[in-house]
Amino acid sequence: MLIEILGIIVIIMALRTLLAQNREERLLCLNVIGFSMSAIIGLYIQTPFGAIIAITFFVTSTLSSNAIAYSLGRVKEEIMVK
Amino acid sequence: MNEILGIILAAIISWFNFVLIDTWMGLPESPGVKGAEIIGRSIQKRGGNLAGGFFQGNIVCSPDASAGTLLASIACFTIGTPEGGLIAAVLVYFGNRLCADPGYAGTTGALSITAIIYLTSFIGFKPEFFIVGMVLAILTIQGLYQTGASRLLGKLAQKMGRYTKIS
Amino acid sequence: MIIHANVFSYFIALAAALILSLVLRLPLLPDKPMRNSWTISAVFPTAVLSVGFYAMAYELGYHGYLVALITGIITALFAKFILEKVVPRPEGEESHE
Amino acid sequence: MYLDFINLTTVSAALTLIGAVGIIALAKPLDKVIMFALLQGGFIGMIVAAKYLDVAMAAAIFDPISILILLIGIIKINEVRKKNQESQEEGNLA
Repeated sequence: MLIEILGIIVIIMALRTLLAQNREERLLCLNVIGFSMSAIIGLYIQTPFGAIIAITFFVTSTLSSNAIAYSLGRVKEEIMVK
Repeated sequence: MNEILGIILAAIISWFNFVLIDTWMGLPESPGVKGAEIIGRSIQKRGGNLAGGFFQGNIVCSPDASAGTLLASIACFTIGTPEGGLIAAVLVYFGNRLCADPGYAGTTGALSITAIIYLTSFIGFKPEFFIVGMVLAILTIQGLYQTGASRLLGKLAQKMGRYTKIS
Repeated sequence: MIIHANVFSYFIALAAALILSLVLRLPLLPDKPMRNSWTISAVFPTAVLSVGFYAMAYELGYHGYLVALITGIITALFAKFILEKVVPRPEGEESHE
Repeated sequence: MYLDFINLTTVSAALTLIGAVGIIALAKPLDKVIMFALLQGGFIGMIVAAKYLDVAMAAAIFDPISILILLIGIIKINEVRKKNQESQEEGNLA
């Protein structure tokens, strides 16, 4: 019952990330996926090492979205090769 | 206790927990890192509030009281009620310092949700209700309707005296 | 309501860390705009770290008052001498590229 | 009931497939990096569903390093292209 609710949230947010209009909205939806995936990992592995993996996964996913948000400001407009 | 009712009550409790602690620790006041400012400007351009945008950007860019609430609930579920929350507070502190943040909001959120889980376990709440409730609470802020949520957060920041001075 | 015997161990760890860090000349509270200061003080993060480290030692199977005392002393020394090198404060925006 | 069909394995597989579609379909490089972060979440979920916990730990630690290397490459190549465009325009004027 618990994992099913979280799974439906994850799939809806993934589709919204794919179909979003601009890039910052994509980043906010990606954050929700990080939250709910670490919750599913904690609920699925019911041992102390599961909690350690959930904490590590959450902190590293936050670190990568921090780097992405920093380089969003650095790269103002992207020049693409035709 | 009924499962659905417990999840909804836990969602309301954890929403108030992390929003009040984050606002009190000054997240809407200024962008802590550079990425948060870009997200706030983008929210403002789409018709939202600037202070609420800074709040959402700070949640994305470093683990704050929201992350403390979720991780302390997970650790209380898998390790045990008082010990798991304390271990999660230490790990959240190191994660905060890795992301260039002082780390007050994360540890305060983790310790307060540990106390709440310990007190509500006497009336039948389980820690897994708080895990699902926290994901539902973060969904209402970041996922469903972002500009409306930023306007609500801005109004709350103005009421608590933490409104941003940057225009 | 039952008070665990374990609660006294947490208090011993917390008190040992607080007293030893005050002896080692760490300030009691952070600087005044308290929510964005970077100083390492006695209440935050030394007390939180000591309680958390004792919880880790308890989960690994080491119980008792003596373990709590040793954990508090080690945490105060760690916060005074090593913590600034493990997690340095960022200088500017260039540091987390 | 269809609700039995949702567990960790199927959710992670769906997440990986959506990430792959996003990497192929979206045009700009930073969008591709965002969808790549989504794919990594699904990948770690698939490893955890098979209970290889040590592999999951290593994958979770090495994920932001790969994203950092990709981002540094994107920033550098963007600066090089911008400089190249400016010099080309100057050459056209001369």
